[in-house]
Amino acid sequence: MQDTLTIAGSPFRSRLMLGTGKYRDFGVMRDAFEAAAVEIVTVSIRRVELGAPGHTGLLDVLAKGKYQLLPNTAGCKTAEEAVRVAKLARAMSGTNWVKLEVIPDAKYLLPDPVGTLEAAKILVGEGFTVLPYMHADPVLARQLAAAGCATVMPLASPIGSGRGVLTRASLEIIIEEAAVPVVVDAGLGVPSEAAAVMEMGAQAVLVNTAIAEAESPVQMAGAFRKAVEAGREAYLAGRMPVRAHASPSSPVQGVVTLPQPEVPA
Amino acid sequence: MQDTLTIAGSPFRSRLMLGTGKYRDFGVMRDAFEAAAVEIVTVSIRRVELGAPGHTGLLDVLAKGKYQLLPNTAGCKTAEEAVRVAKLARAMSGTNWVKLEVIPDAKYLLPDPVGTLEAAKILVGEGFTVLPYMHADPVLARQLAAAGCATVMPLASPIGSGRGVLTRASLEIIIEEAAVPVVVDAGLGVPSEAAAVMEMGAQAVLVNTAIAEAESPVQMAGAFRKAVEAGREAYLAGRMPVRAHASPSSPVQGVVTLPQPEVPA
Amino acid sequence: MQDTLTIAGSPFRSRLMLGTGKYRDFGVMRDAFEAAAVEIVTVSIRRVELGAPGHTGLLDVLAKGKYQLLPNTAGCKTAEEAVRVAKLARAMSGTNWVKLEVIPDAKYLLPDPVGTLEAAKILVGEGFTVLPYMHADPVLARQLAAAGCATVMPLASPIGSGRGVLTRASLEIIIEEAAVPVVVDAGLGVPSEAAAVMEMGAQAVLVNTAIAEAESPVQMAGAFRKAVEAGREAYLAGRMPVRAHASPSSPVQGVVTLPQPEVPA
Amino acid sequence: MQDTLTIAGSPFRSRLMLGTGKYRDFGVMRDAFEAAAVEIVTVSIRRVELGAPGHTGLLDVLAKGKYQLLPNTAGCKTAEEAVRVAKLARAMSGTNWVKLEVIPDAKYLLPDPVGTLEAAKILVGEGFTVLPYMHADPVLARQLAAAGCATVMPLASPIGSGRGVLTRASLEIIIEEAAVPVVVDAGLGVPSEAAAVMEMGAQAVLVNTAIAEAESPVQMAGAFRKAVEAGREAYLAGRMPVRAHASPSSPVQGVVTLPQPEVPA
Amino acid sequence: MIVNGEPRTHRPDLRLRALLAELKVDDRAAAVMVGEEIYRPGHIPDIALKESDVIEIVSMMQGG
Amino acid sequence: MIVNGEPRTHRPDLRLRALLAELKVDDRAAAVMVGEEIYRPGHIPDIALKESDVIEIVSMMQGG
Amino acid sequence: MIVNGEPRTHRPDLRLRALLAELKVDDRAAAVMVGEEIYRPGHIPDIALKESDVIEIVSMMQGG
Amino acid sequence: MIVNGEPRTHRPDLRLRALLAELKVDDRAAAVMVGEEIYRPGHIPDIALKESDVIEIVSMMQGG
Repeated sequence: MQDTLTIAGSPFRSRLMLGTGKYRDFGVMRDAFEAAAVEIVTVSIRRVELGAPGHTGLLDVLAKGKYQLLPNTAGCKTAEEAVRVAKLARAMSGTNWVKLEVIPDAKYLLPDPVGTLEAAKILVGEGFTVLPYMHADPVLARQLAAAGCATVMPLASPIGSGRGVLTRASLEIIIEEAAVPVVVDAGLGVPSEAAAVMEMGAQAVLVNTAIAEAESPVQMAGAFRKAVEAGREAYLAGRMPVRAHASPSSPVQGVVTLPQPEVPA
Repeated sequence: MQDTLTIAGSPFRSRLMLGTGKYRDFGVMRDAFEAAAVEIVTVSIRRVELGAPGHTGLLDVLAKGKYQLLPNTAGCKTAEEAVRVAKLARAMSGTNWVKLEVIPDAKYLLPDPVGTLEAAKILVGEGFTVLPYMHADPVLARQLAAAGCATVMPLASPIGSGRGVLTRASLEIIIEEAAVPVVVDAGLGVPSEAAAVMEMGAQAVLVNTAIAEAESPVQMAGAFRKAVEAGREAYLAGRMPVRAHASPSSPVQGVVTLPQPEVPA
Repeated sequence: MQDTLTIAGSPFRSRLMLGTGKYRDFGVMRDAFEAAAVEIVTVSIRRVELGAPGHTGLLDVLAKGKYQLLPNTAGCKTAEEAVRVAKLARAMSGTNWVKLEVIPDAKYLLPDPVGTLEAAKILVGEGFTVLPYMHADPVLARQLAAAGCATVMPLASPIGSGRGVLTRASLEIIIEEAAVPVVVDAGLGVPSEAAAVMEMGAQAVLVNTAIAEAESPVQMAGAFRKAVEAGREAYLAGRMPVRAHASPSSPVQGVVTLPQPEVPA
Repeated sequence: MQDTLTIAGSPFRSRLMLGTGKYRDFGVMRDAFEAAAVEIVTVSIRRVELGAPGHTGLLDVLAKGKYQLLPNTAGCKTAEEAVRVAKLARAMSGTNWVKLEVIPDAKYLLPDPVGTLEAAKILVGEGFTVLPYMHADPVLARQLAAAGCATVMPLASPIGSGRGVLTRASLEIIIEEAAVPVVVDAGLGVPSEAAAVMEMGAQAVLVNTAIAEAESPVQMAGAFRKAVEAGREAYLAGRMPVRAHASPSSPVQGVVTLPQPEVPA
Repeated sequence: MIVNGEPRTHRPDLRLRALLAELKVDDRAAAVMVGEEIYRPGHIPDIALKESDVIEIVSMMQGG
Repeated sequence: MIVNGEPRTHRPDLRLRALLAELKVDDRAAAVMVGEEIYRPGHIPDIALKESDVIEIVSMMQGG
Repeated sequence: MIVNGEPRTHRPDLRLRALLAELKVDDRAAAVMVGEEIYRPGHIPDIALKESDVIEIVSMMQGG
Repeated sequence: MIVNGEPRTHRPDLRLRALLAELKVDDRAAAVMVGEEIYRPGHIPDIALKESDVIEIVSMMQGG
């Protein structure tokens, strides 16, 4: 029986979404995508550099139909800017999916809860499939789901920081209460962190810097793939209980003891 | 190019060792071993129940030559008892490998550093391949390696507790200084914890309760296999640097901004 | 030189705010307040039980002028309810301070970021001194400060849970960026946790359950007082750097060594 | 009723022991000692610099009888060296107390469990009051207590690292099982960490670098004093239970709700 | 008439202070809201009450 | 006229496709916004441009 | 005679393989220790047993 | 003769207190070990020194 991730009615086998940023070249990116068996990839929308010949490397990798594109609104500081970029993204990419980012400051790239909710409502109203990037705030997660978002995408730690899962307790609550798939986004630095959130019950993770900036991005992509699968399978397999004390793995009966400890017969 | 774990001159592809304790039946155990692609499995040595027909289920699974057996000295409270059981184990199993456990108390099943080192020296002298279970004590690890042990097996947390990696800082030092393979043993509860110690550079992990007591042991075994592979590959792939601040994944140039933020033209 | 906490122009020597809930009797509460040397205490506003003689115990402890009262809007699920209760609180208590709580659900008692910001703007506009309870969301903290709040009150963990500081990374960013005093509220279970957030640079903490539900509330109140002072003083004193390795405390010169280690002359 | 720490029959009111190393001058050290209300201070034994005039600053601060001196064997790599230095320390200091350190390597300054136990047995046999520095190994702690040591001194993290409490789970077991006072030594960086181990039930802490290397050592010494007292008092006061969920601090009855939330009457 | 969230029978000529007395409310230890008007303890006017009035009578309680 | 955030001299009779050609923009690999109207790659009409037009010409780029 | 930690009556002429047979021990699936001598499964000699002998008969069991 | 780990020329008739004086050691602020014998500050005897003596002269220093 297939374990399927469903977002906005579309089924996916992979629970590892990847960003396309920061790769040293598009060949490495393409190989990393293969190694990760990725199905959903993010892109950004940017002004064309005028008077310069365009690069087609990215578009070549993202050959039509191979991946579900997930254009983001990175760089937008307000709900209004994000709505505008989302519309450009839809025209450009041909998909109505959008990774909504409303991020007012540059140092920690943390999202604006109010602006994100406002933009999400507008975009849902205009027929977008909205996957909002958000702080790991359980109440906001509920509000975004109630507003019609297709997922919620709470952060593990600041974008590109590689600091791992700093929001564990909040993620647990978000997952417990989630009416839509929870995709943990941002800050994951190594595969074990991806596995850990999958074990908690997250539906998917999104990774970019941890792969693109690894010394060997392709090998790291494969490692993330296995870790996400491991975490998902462990979640389904049902973990052992945690105990305060030890519990022996070997039988306690039949031990070959000496008649008087320390004093051989 | 194959990534190989070498212990006492023997090469292994798998870096996941499994215990044979606590499985609900030997069929589940056998299937879990398949799912894990395990090569090294631990067994205990116990007095035969006299006057009772023996069980052959365990021996059937451990068909000759399929696995490297690793008999333990679980239940031994002193160096002397452990040495005696190790000798019985060698006669019984036909291997000179022994997982050395000298554990004086039952509540936390923590090993005796002095007794372990003493027994290790004796057993190495008698030609055993000694894999000692130990507290995550870096100085003791160095002493055990210097005494000729084939690996060191520091604990993550108490045996069978599933509390995960509570000795991280000490494990990091042990791994940094290790002259022999470091096999993290005891206390791992979920695959992400196994991945995490592999990412730190451990050479292998040993798992028993986390698989045997999972709701679905076979699925959990597969999850641990992937997690150990993921952790190993991530270690080899070279992780991204950790940053205090965020680092954007999308280009900061060419953002489609509004002329005056908040005030559309 | 006095180290003073200033909120909305009022100076305070104590950085430990206390709640009045859950005490087994008002005598214990009064003694705990003495032991804590508290200056700011929270109260709630509730409908009078009709036809029943009123209790005056609480009002007796909160003798006029002894404490800065901080009425909360606990129980309010929407911005509108919170604004209404804040007005009743002002009439009832004679202070325009209000601890703003907009909390839509009962299980984790986590605040609504959008409703909180909305209510804060209204209340600031009506002349209140607003201390908003909030998730540890740095962007929201900035928005609340920009809206004119007197402090921000990010949570350490869910109210009354005693789980300690689960939002450390976010609190660090909030403190780094804060334009108003940061008062860490909710979830602190023991004094060391209060000390830890003060060492990070928080301006104050608010504690209720950890004292009221201690076995000896008065002694615990004194312990929190000392811990808050310790944390504040440590922050001002400037902590030592953290090192990856050891650094000896005793001189490395002049050690009395043996001529050849292990082999006495 | 006085809460007293008793070591080897001697009562102490202070549970904060201090080292004398690394202070920028002895005046600062003296003032820090005053601020800390310290009663037990460590010193080292070193070869006199020949042909140079001696410094008497340290001895002036440690005026006869004011403090219980605790000479250490820092710098000793083997049990034999430590025993020798302990004897010199006894002759030099006039006390039979010794902080036993057997530390074979310089990078992490971690103690040798086997050598420490061996030296402890010899020194106890020669009438010393032995306070052994040790890894946070519960079995070793039991062995050292059984050998007649007056305390055990498990480490929180490497000496002088300021990394805080990295051995929490092991310390908890040591404290639970301790037959002698547990003094947490090494690695504490800020007062909250000292408070935390006291709350766990440690009997005392030993601090050096965190005070000596603070920007303002005297203020930091006072902060540590308060934190240790806070932690001890919290331990005695009995902490609140930890809850998975929230627990409201304000009454849930009598909330002033609106007839229909969001729709005012 | 709604008092503290519960319906209560109105009668002609009912005034606020009479209501408080009936309900045994100490008017120096309670604040009162009638519609959108809020009155402080000790300053509660003796206004006439209408059948449509929504009244809140509150006090200060313990809370965190 | 504003193109991608920068002022650009307008001239009478300037049309969108001519502008794109001048700017070396491949109109099958870019989306264009003129005022509030947005056009997809390959479906960009050859409309006349006014001096007051605000024009965005965007493409898909890498991003996370 | 002590067998697996329990006292057991010795009788003259008792030999090891007879003891194993009495105890229903499969000698190909057990190792045996008599005093300090240890014998492998399938290689257990039929030695005479003395009243003072301490005998361990062990097998491989599950364990972690 | 070894003093504090360093070789030092011995001379006939050298006595401990003379050595300390030469080395500017305050004998009330140092402990001395000659071979396995240890002497307390202020109680250092004026013994004769042999060429084979290993001598440690120590004091109390700062330490943690």
